[in-house]
Amino acid sequence: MDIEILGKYLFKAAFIRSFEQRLAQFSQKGLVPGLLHLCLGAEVFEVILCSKLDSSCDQVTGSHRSHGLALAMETDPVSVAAEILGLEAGLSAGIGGTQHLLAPESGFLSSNGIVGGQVPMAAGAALSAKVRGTGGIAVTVFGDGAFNQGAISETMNLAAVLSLPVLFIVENNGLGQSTAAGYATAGSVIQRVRSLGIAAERVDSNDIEAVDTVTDTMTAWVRNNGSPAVIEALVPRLGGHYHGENEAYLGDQKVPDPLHTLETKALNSGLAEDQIQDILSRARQDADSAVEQAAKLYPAGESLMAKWSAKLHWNSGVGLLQAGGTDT
Amino acid sequence: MDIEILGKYLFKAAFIRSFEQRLAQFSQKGLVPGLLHLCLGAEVFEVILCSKLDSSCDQVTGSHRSHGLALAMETDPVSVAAEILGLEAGLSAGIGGTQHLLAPESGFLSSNGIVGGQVPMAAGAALSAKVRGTGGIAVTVFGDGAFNQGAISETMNLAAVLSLPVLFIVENNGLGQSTAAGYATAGSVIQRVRSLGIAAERVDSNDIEAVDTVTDTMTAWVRNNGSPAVIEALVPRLGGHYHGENEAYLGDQKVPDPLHTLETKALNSGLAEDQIQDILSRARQDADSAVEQAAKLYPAGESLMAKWSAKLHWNSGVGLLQAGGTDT
Amino acid sequence: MTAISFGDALNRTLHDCMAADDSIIIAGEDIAGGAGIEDSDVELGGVFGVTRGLAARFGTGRVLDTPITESAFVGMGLGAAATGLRPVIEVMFCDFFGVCFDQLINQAAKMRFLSNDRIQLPLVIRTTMGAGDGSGAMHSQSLHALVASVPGLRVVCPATPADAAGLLKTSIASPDPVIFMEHKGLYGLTGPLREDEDGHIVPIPLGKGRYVRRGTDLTLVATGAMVQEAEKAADILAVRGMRCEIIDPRTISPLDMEILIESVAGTGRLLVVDEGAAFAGFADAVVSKISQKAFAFLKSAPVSLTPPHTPVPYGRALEAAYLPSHEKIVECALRHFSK
Amino acid sequence: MTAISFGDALNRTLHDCMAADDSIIIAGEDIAGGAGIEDSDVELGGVFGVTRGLAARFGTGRVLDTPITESAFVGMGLGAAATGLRPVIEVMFCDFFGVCFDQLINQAAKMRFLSNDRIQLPLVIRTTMGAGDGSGAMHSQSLHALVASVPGLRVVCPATPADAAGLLKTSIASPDPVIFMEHKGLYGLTGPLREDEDGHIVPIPLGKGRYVRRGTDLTLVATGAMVQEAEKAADILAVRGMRCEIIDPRTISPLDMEILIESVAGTGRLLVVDEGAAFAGFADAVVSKISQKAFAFLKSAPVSLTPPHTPVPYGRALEAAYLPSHEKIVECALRHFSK
Ligand SMILES: Cc1ncc(C[n+]2csc(CCOP(=O)(O)OP(=O)(O)O)c2C)c(N)n1
Ligand SMILES: Cc1ncc(C[n+]2csc(CCOP(=O)(O)OP(=O)(O)O)c2C)c(N)n1
Ligand SMILES: [Mg+2]
Ligand SMILES: [Mg+2]
Repeated sequence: MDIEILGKYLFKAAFIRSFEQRLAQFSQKGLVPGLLHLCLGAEVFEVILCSKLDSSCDQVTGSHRSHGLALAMETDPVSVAAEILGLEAGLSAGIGGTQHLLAPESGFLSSNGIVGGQVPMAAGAALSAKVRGTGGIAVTVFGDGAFNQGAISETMNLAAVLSLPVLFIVENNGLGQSTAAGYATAGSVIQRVRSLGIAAERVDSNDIEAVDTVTDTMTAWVRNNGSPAVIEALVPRLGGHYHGENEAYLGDQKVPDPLHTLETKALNSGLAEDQIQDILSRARQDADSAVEQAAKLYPAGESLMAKWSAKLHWNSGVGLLQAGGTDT
Repeated sequence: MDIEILGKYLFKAAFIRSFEQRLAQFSQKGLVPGLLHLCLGAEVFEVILCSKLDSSCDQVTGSHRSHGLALAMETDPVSVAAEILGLEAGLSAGIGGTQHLLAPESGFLSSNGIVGGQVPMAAGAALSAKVRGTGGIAVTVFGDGAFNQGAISETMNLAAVLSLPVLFIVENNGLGQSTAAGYATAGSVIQRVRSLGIAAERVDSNDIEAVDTVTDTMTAWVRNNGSPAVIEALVPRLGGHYHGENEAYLGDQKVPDPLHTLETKALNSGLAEDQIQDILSRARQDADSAVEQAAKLYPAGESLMAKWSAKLHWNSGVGLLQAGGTDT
Repeated sequence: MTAISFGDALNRTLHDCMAADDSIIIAGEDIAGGAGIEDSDVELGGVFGVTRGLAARFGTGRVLDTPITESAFVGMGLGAAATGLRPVIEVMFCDFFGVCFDQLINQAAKMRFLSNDRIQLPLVIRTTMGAGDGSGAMHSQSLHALVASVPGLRVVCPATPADAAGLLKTSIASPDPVIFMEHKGLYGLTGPLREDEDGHIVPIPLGKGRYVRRGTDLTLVATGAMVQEAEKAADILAVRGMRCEIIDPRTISPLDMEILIESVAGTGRLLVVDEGAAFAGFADAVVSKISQKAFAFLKSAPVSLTPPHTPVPYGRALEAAYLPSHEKIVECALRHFSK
Repeated sequence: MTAISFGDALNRTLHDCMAADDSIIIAGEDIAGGAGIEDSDVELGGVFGVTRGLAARFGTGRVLDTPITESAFVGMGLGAAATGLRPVIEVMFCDFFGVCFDQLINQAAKMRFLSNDRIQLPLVIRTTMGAGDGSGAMHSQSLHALVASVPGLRVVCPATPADAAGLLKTSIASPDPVIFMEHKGLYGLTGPLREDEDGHIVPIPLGKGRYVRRGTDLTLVATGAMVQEAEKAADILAVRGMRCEIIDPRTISPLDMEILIESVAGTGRLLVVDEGAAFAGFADAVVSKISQKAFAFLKSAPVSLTPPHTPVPYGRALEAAYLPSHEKIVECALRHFSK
C-alpha cells in the first residue's frame, strides 16, 4: 500500500481517537450533557471506508456511535465537538447532540438514537441517487446488536428487491451493550445476508490491507451495479458501551487495537518512526484544539427553542407552504 | 397412508372449503360486515398440519386468512361462522370478526389483521409452554408477503436464541395481495431461515404424503428439541386476495387444487368412490348447516358495547385489580 | 367546477403533481399492482384505486410497488425526502402505523428539528382512516390526533373532494412531513373540484379551517367523515330551533384556532364530534384549547362526542353502537345545550 | 417504614412478586446483563439497575436477556400473558415504543376486547420516560398520554418510591396490559416504602389519585417528575399568598376524575403541568375532562403548562428552556391566576 495513503489513514484515525478521548475528559468534568458512545477501535475501519466515498453524491447514515463516521466524512470537527457539547456552534446548534449528528452537506446524512433507525433512510438516499441519476450511493453503518432489528432485515430485502445502491456495514464488535453478539444473533451475519442474494464480505479491521480492498471493492460494486452489498467488519469495542460505564460484565478480553496495527503497518511499509510520531502528534494537537475551540463557544438557549416552538407549533403554519393562503 | 386418516383429512378439508364457500355466498348477499379472505387452496395443508397438534397444550396463531386454521383446530364451526357474520353467538360475540378469530380454548390463540402481527405472540405461547413445562408447542402461520416483515425475522431470531418451541409456517401462495412473492422477496425463504440455523423444510401442498411427513416430523422436532423450525408450504391461492376482489391483475395461472389431489389420493389408496362422495357431501351438509345455524342468531349490539365501554373506560377500574382500594 | 369523487380528486392531484415535478415519486404496497406477475398488465392502482394510472404514465422508476415492510419503505421515503425527492408514500391503513411508528415519530418527525433546519423533509404519508365498513379493529382506527401529538408531523384530514385535492397539493409542496389521512368512507363522495382559470387545482393552505355552515347557537367541530354527520345533525337541530355552526378544521396540525375561537365567540357553545380517541384525542385537544383560549365566551360546559374508549368492533350493530352519528349528535346537543 | 430509593423500591417489588408467584417472568435487553460473555459473572441488572439480582435468584429461565428486537420480545410477552404467565417486559426507553408499537396498540391493547374477555392479559411493560438528563430527542420522550389514548392499555406514572412499589405490585396482578412508566429522573429519589404488618408492600389501586398537598386557591395537577416541580412551585406561591392544592393522579389510565373534580370544586382553578405533548397530551386530556365535567366550578380559564410542541433538545440550556420547571409554574400561575 501507498505510504502516503497509509499516512492519511493514520492521521485521520488518530485524530478521531484523540478527539473522542478529549471529549471523554470533558465528559468526566461534567461538561457533556449526554452519554458518550465512543467508537474506540472502529476508527481505522471507518476512515478507510469513508475514504472510498464521494461526499458530493454519497450519503452515510450511522448509529448512536457515530462521532468517528461524521469526522471521517470530513465534517467540520469544531462543529461536531460543539454539537456533542450542546453548544451554539454545533452542527445543529446543540439541538441534536452526540447521538444526532446530521451533516448531509458533507455526506453524513444522520446518526441515530434508535438502534436500526438510521438504516431505512439510507435506502431513501440511495433511491434519490438512483432517480436523480447522481451516481451516488448510500452507506449505512450499524452494529451486531442492531443487525437483528426488523427494520434492518426489511431494508436489506427492500434494497435488493428495488435494486438500490446501498452498502450495509455491520460493525461487529461482539457486543450490543452488555450482550454478546454470539448470544443475540442466530446463525451468522454473512450467511444471513447472503441468503438474501446480497453480495457480502467479512473483514477483520486489524487486516488493514483487506479493509482497504474490501471497502474499495464493495463501494465500487454498489456504485457500478446499483444494487446492495454488505460488509461485516470485525472491530473491537475498546471501551464500555458508553464512556464511564460500569464494565463489570466484561471479562478481560484482549484484542489488538487497529490503530496500533495501522501504525505498525505504516512502519513496515516504509513510513519512518518520526514521521509516524509526527502524524500522531499533529492529529492529537488538531483534535485537542478543535474540541477546545468548540468548548469555548456559547450554549444555545431560549431564543432557539422559541424559534422552534413557533415553527413547529400545533397552531402555526410557519415552515409550511401556505399556498395562496394567509398564515394562520 | 392409512385410508381412515385420508378420509378424515378429506372430510375436514372439504368441510372448510364448503364452509367458506357458503360464507362467500352470504357475503355476496351483503350479510358479512367485512371482507372475507378465504383460504381456498390451503385447506388440505392446514388440516394435516393441525392434525399433528394437541389442542390441550399447543397454540396456533394465524394471519388474516385463518378461517380454515380455526376450524382445523376444531373450533366450533357455528361460533366461527357467527363471528364472521358479526353475530352474538360468535366466538367473541362478533367483536372480532373474520380477521380476529380467538379460540385459545381449542388451541387457536389468535388470527390477526396486521400482516405479521400474530408471529411474536407465538414466541410467547412457546415460552409459556416451556416455563410451565406443558410439553406444548406454538405454531404460527403467515404468508409469503408477511415473511419480509421485520417482526417475523425478529421472532425467528428470538426463538432460535432463546430455544423456544415454535414452528413457523410460511404459506407461500406466490402472492401478497397483488404482488408476486418472487418480486417482493429477495433470496429464497428456505435459505433465509436456514441461515438462522433453524431447521427448515419446503413442501408442496399437492404432495399429500410429503405434507403428512413433513408436518409430522417438524412438529415432533420442535416438541422434542424445544427449538424452532420452519415449514415453507407451497399452497395455491385459488381465489382473489379477498372474496369478490377485482382480480384483473392476475394472469390465468392454472394450479392443481390440493383438495382434488387429496380426493384422487384417497381413491388411489383404496377409498371407494361412493365413500368419497359420501364424505364430501357430509362435509358440505355439515358446513352449510353450521353457517345457516350461525346466520339465524342475533347480532350483538349496544349493551355489549356499553359493557366494554365501562370496562375499558379511561376513568374506570373495572376489569382491573383494585387491590384493597375503592373502585373509582 | 367539475364534479368528481373524493378518490378521483386525489388521483387527479397525484397525476397533476407528478407531471409537474419530476422529483415526486410514490411508493407503497400494490399501488401499481401486479408486480412480478407475468401476464399482468392491468393496474390495480392501490386497494382504493387512488394511484390508478400513475405507473403506466410515469413508469415504475417513479411509482414503486414495495414488499409488505412499512418500516423500510416509510424510512426510504424520509431518506429520499431528505436528499432531494418529494416522496408520497402510501401506508394502506393508518392502523399499520404500528409497524413503522419509529420511522414516523422518531425519524420523520424529528429530522428537521435535529438538523436545526438544514434538512427539509417534503414527505407525504398518505393513509386511510375510519370505521363504518366492517373492517374490524385493525383496519378502522382514527389516529389523527395520535400522530398530531408528535411534534414535527403535520396532519391533514380532508372531508370533501375539493379539500382532498387542494390539501394534497399543498402537502406535497410542504417542507414538513405530512400525514395525509383519507377517510375510507369518503372515497365515493362526489363534489366540485376547485380549479383556477388554467385548470390547475387550487391549493388549500394547511392550518386554515372552513365554515361548513354558519349558525348562532352551537359550534359543531368535525373532520373527515364526521362532517357529514354534523351536517345531517344540524339539519335536524335546525328544525328544533338550534342553529348550528359547523367548522371543519381540515388540518389537525396546524390547527386553525382563529376560526374555532371566532365561532365559539359567536355561539358560546362547543360540541366536538370526532371518530378518534375518547381520551387525549382530537376532541380533548379542541375542548382543551378552546377552554383555555375562549373561556370567557363559553356559556356552558363544552362537550365532546367520540366513540367509547374501546377498539373498533366488527359486527354491524356493534360498529353502529360504537360510531358517533348524526342521531347521537342531535341527542347530545339537545341534552347539553337545549336550555 | 423503610426509606428507599425509587429504583430500589422497584427492584424490591420485582423480587417480592417473583418470589411469590412462579408465573412471573421478566424479559428485556441487558436486564441480567453479560449474556453470552464467558467470564461475566457480575449482573448488570438493567441499565438503571432495576432488575439487579433477579437472574441470580430466579435463574435465566425466568429472567431472559433478549436481542435488541422489541417487537419480538414485547409480542412474546403478550403471547405469554395470554397463555398463563405474568410477564414483566422492559423496554429500555419509551422512545423505543416506535419499533414495537404494533405489538402495543394493535396486539396487547386489543386482545382482551377481541376475545370478548375470554383472554386475560396480565402483561406489564416497564419503561422509562422523561427528559432532563441530556439524553436527547430519542431517549427523553414522555409518551404517557399517547399510550393512554389507546383503548385497552393501562398507564401508570409513579412519582414516589412508595407509589412505584405499590403500583407495580398492582400492575403485575392486573388482568389488563399495563404500561408502567418510570421517570429516569426519579430513580435516585428516596422515600418511605409502605409495608403491611407482615412486611409486604402495600398495593395501590390503579385509578386512585393522591393529594400531594391540600390548598384552596389553585389545583395543580402533575405526574412523574413534575410532581416535585409542582411542590417547589407551591412553596414559592404560598409565600405569594397562593395556596395550591397538588394532585398526582398516579395513573393516567384509569384516571381518577373524582379527585380532580373534588379539588377543582374547592379551588375553582386548574393548572396542569406535564412533560408530555403540548397537543392532545395528558394536559389537554385533563383540561378537557375538567372543562366538561366541572365547568360550573371553574372561576377562570383552565391552563396547561407543557414543553413547547418540539422534540426534546439536547444542549443543557436548550433542555432547560424546553422543560416545565417550578419557575415556569410559578410564573404561569401568577400570570393566569393572580387577580
Ligand atoms: C430500538 C432500540 N433499542 C435499544 C436501544 C438501547 N441501545 C442503544 S445502543 C444498544 C446496543 C447496540 O449494539 P450494537 O448494535 O452492536 O452497536 P454497538 O453499541 O456495539 O456499536 C442498545 C441496546 C436503542 N437505542 N434503540
Ligand atoms: C402491516 C400490514 N401491512 C399491510 C397489510 C394489508 N395486507 C393484508 S393481507 C396482505 C397480503 C399478505 O400477503 P401474504 O402474507 O402472502 O398472505 P396471503 O394474503 O397471501 O395469505 C396485505 C398487504 C396489513 N394487513 N398489515
Ligand atoms: Mg456491537
Ligand atoms: Mg401470500
